[in-house]
Amino acid sequence: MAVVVGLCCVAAFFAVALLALVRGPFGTAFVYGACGAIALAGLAVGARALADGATSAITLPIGLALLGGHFRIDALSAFFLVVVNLGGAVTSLYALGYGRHEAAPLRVLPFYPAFLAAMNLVVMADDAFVFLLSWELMSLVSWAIVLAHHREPANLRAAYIYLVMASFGTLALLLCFGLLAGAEGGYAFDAMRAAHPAAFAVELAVILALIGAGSKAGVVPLHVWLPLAHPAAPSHVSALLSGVMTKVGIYGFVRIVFDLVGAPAPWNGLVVLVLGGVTATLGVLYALMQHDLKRLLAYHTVENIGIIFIGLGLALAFRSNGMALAAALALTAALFHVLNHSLFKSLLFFGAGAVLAATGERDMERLGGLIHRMPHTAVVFLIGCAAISALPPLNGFVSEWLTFQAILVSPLLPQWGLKLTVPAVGALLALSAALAAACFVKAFGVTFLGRPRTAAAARAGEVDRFSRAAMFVLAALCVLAGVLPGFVIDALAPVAQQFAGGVMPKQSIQPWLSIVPIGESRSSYNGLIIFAFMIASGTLTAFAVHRFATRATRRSAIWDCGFPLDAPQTQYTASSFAMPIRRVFGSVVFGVHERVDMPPPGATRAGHFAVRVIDPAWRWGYGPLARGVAAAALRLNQLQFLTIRRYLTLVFCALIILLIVVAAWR
Amino acid sequence: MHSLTFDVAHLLAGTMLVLSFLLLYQDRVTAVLNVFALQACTLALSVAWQSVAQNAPHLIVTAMVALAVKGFFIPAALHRIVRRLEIHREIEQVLGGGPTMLTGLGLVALSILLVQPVGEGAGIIVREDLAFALAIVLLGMLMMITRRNAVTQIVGFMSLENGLILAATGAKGMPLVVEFSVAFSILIAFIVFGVFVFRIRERFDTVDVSALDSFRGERTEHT
Amino acid sequence: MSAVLDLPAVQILLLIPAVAVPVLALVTDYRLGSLLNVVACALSFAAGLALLVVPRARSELIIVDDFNIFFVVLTTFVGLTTSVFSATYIAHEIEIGRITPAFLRFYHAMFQAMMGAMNVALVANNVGLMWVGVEVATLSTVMMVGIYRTPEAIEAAWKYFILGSVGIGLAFFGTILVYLTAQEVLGEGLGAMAWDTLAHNAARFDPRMMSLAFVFLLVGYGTKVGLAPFHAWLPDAHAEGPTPISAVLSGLLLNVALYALLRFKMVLAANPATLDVGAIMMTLGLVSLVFAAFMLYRRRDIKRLFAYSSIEHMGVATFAFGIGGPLADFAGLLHMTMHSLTKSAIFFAVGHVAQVKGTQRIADIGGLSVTHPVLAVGFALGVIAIAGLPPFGIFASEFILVSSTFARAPLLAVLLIGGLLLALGALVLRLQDIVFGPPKGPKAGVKASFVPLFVHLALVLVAGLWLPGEVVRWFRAVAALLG
Amino acid sequence: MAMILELALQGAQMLLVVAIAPLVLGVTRKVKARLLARIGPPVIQPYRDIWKLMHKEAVFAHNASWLYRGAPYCIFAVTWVAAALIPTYATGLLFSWSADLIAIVALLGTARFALALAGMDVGTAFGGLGASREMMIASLAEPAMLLIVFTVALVAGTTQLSAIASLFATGSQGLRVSLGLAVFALMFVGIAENARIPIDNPATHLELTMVHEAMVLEYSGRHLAMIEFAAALKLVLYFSLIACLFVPFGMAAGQKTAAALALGLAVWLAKIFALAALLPVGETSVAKMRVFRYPVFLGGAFAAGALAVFLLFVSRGY
Repeated sequence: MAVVVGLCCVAAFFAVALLALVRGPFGTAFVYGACGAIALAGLAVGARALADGATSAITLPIGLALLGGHFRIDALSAFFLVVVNLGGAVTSLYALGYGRHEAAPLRVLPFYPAFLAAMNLVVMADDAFVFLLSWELMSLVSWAIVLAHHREPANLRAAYIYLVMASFGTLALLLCFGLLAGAEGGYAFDAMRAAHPAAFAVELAVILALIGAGSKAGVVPLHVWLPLAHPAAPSHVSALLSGVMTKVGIYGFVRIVFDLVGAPAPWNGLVVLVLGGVTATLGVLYALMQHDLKRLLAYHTVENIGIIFIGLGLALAFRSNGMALAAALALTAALFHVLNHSLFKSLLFFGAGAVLAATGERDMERLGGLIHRMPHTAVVFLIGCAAISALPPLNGFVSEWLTFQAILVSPLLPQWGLKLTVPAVGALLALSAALAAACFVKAFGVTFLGRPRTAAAARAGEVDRFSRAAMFVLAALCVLAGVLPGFVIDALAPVAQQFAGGVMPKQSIQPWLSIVPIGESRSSYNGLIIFAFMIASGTLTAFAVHRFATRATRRSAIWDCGFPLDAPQTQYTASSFAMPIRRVFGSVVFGVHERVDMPPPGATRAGHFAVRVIDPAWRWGYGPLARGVAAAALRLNQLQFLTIRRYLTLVFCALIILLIVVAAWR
Repeated sequence: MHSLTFDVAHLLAGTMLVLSFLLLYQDRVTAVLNVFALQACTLALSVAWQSVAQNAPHLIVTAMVALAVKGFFIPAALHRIVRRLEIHREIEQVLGGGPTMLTGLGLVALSILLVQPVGEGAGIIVREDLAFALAIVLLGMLMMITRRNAVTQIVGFMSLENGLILAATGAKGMPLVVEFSVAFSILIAFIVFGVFVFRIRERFDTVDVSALDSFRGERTEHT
Repeated sequence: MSAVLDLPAVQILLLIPAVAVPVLALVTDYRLGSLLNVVACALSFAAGLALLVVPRARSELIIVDDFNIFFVVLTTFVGLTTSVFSATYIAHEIEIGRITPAFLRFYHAMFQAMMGAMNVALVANNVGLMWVGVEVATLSTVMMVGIYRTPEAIEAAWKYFILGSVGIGLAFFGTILVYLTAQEVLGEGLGAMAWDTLAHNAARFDPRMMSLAFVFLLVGYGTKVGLAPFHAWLPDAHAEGPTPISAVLSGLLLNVALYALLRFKMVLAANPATLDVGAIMMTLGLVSLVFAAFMLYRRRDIKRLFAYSSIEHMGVATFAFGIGGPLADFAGLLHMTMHSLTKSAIFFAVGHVAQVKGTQRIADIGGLSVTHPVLAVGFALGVIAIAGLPPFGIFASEFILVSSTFARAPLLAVLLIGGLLLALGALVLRLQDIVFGPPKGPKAGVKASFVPLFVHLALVLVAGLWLPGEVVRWFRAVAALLG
Repeated sequence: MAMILELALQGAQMLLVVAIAPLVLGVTRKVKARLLARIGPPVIQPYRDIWKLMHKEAVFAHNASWLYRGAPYCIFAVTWVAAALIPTYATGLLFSWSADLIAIVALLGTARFALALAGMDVGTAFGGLGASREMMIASLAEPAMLLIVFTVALVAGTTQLSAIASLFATGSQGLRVSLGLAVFALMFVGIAENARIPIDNPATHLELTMVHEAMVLEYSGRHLAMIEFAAALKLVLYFSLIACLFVPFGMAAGQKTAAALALGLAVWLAKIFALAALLPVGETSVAKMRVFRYPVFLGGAFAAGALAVFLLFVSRGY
């Protein structure tokens, strides 16, 4: 019974959390070791359940008094169990080494297992109460971890915004469930599936789910907490937040919109689609503007969430038009990207954590040349960068390729709005993919290549073996999923069958293990052969060159077109790398304030260049909101300082008004 | 007999209402105290009459308490306070005399409007008394909020409470009336005692309640 | 009094305070006094528990029914834990000489008087008797709010006293109206003031009269509940009085006043022709919620902060009962219970925080998790619970309330979550200021009894995850009564 | 047996593109020189250059990493694979289905990624400058490219190049405005991607303008040879892409008889050299652009692509 084992894993996580409160024997090694083992067990559960496609459910006498706690594992839950626990296991492995750098372990250790447990619970929940309880618990414990380094004011602010936004999302979901459950309170998911809400209720529910789950996943403009909170946490937890928790948000959206609400209208798909496109583009553009490595990665999570939502929106649109096969393709693409992003984003955050541990720096402009000091980290980080930039033959490309294939089916959609919008969204997707490549050329190039910009970067050393092991595992998985994507697609088939009503052709039986979204005559891709081709031609070339030409080499000083400047500061920095794109998109997308202070010729003082990029979500959305609340609070606060007589006047007036109501009531 | 009963009760309750208006109208503390004493005596009379009308002897106790406590004891005590604090000059009102009067009239109209349609089943005494009592209660509260001076505020509260007692005794055969009236007298005694407390403490050498606000926290920091 | 029910449990319940008040007033040694106080509360709690098993019964003045036994148990329980907390708290206050043993005798006597009065109000079957109970409870707390005799304390007490007295007067007028209405149908005598007879015959009462009465009762008891705009006394009374009193004010007195309102609502609910009191209660509840949520932002006194949070939660409960229906009433009752447990726990924590830091100014308190980890954990858990975050009980009640409201009145639900979110924002902000960041203030250890604090938190936690069937049954029965 | 033939044909195409690439480059240079009234180098000059570079010792900076040394081979290999997967003289080759149009574009992206990183490896101002500009141009070109793909895929109903080619070869689609716009857009993108005027000038080291050259500034010897070779390959790739998408006539389809193959080869060479001669005409007739005019240029390509898609909707009445 999969769900029972799953719940046992959750219980074990909580037990570890309690033990972590006991000082002494149950230190860092114990907690992360135990979490890793339990996560592996959970991974096994998910994999089994996904493989044999059986649905198992159980009802416990806990939870909301009126209905008890319902838990269930179906294909979707199983897949997300795999994602969550895979991330959890690898992160625990990484933390075995990285966790030792923690100054105050007790601020992380008890919450880490609870965090994993909550994420598992969300995926297994089968009624609204358990779902929201674990959903909010997930936010709560991660909030506590974000506060682990609570002495920096920035982290306090980040944690505050995080918790408030998370609660906002939870309340939105609460309204959504209220709508689906109805006035009699049918909170069990089965009851919601059975109920047939009115059309407007369905659409309202979809919008509310988009707000609630989207704010957790980081959809623009509800993303503002994400780039603040994810970097603030310890790096291994950042990996969990970015790589796994956002996926739980995706799970919530899929569960509600594809499973619970019934049949959404096509324009719901359109909304999701457009939001996804905007999110992807803005996310990567903001990422390009960052020079804090972890914040760059966090913003990049926003982009990938956008890509996933593009897939989901397409699936929604296709399904509402009864195009089961296309819907299956789009949904598979989205979920595939879920898996991929959890892999390479965790990998990249691990790399950033390794850099942080080795140099104590998060600011790329103070790094450089690490490829010499941290060779292993450099290799895996490079693989991660290539994967997230959607470069063949790695996994990131496969899921984006599938998304493109789904986009190419869109002209068959009957609605003109969708017909005309989807290509535009496709262009946005292509744009964000290209910008992502630019972004990670910058991230890798500035951090690992070139010459060290500070002494800290020059003194850096390779990180411990646990961290490296974890990163190598993820890098290997990235390559594997990119070269043999067919098996992942087949594994996702039951999910597609369940929620899209169709399946893609079976991939593992295709010749040469290539993947075929719809039919081979239409389009196909074979990572394995491409990979083999590259290796072959690369070795062939190398052999030929070394065989028929000279292999003589000479080291010398940098040439640099004749006038080398050996000060490392003359290298291109992150900001200067992003400058052309800032110039091109800056005026449109975000308020860029560049301040150049160039001394006149002959003056000896240094010139200054400062650039400030403002997220419009703050300028137009949250800033005014916060100011409004503050102003209202200030105004109302006058009521604290009245005289007793004035208070009596208030009471008197209220009484008179009520009396007049009674007098008027006939 | 019935008509006579009704007329007397009506007369007394009406007198109390008129006295409430007088209270609103007064602008000298001493005069206010005297008028209030008069109202208390009228209340005592009305209660006594009710005890006769409903032949409920226990109401006499209430009448006695009202006469003793509110007719003599408390006015005397307040007179002493006023003399001690030399605040028998006229008392500043928040609302001018005219507007206060108009508001008062409006309140009376409202209370009649509220009570008139109800209680067809109820005894005629009940209905009249109820209208007057409600009006007196509202006027007392109006007095509390239109005067800045603690003594007059107390007087306002006590006239409000007169209205309550009037209603309670007007309610035919209401249990525990005596207990309630005694409880109220205790309450009022507490209030007067409170004023004494304020007077005793050096900081509160005025009983002008608005002077207390400077002691409340939070004003300076949160601006 | 002959009319007192001949149930030993009830008699003991009412007798204990009557005995304890004079005794405690005479005991000079404060340690003995606080010990006796705890003993008396424990006995009351035992009596309250006994009520659970005795058969439901009524007399002219006393009634034991589904509705009030649970409140009696809750009240006596919180009274017990508070008296335990008060023992350590008061000991510290004596040490720093903030309060003298002479006043302490008075304090303990008043504590018992208040507990007794609240029990009277709860078990009263007579609207007048209940009114007396609430009045006495108010007056005794007034005494205790002023006990520190600082200008602020005196002024808070005075404000509380005046506003409370006006409330008492208006409530009394409402009571008279109720009697007048009932007396036309039921004839003169105690019967016309007894809950059960009122509820049974409500359908025959004059609806206009009932509505008029309810308005006065709403304003009168609403003042005690702390609904805006009748709330003015509440923040200062909480902030300036001793912390145990803040705990019982928030945890118990507000509940008792709301209980009284609910009794009257039951009577009106039985008469469909009356004014729609639900709408009025919803309005007042929402106003209180949103108003308090805004007020939370600019508080700098830690106790005033949580006083406003009490207003907020009373608003939520009032709204729940206003909208009515089985789910909402269930949520409202759950919310009242959870709030009284959580809020008193918070005040236990706040009391110790203020003692170890020597101030109530939030600006002077910081980094508690560094200096006093255990206290910080207790405090943080309490605030998390009161902010409506899982896995605590208030999350459950707000879950039911918001979701069921949205299905019925979407706009109201939006207002509701707006207020809840605002309040959460303010509370989390202050929580972070106090618990996290670089430590401020003294680092000296704390002589605190954490037992009451963590017992309450444990109860709230369990209730958030699992409710005993008996409690659920009771909630449902009462929800049915409320209609 | 057939398998071996298939493999042979595929291998032949791989070798063919490699063999011909420098010649195509030479032709463009020659034609350009003639248009500028110069004699110009012989058309086989690129072969000589590569041969010469191959035999020079490779000089690189002290802090150059393994990435710096590996990148040229990676770039060359990836470009080669991409070029080998585009149908040239015959459709339906053995591995033609292993990557569709999107995948080929992405492969070029991989090469670009490696090149940009290599440019940043030594840590010079020029390298970073080139890399950053290259990535910006790419990010502007990609959306346009996708719309071109979209147009073609809409008409052909597939993104499989050889399928598209064999479909268009039948001419059943007729003449379409959309395809015209698409070829226009594809030419713009090709110019940008191959670092030709007006985007970039392959024949200058003027820091204000150079993009591609700035990245490879530090390279020398065999590494430089690899990179130049890869550039030439890329040019051939785009020529044959245009050829196979928009003038797919004469390709050997279906039954691979020797005659058909010979014909296909001849036709393909003709197309390639025609385009190679056409390119300099365009180059010499316009002036190099300022860097921040690129968005306008590629925006034009994007607009053309979008227009193509929309017109297609109208004409097809999807």
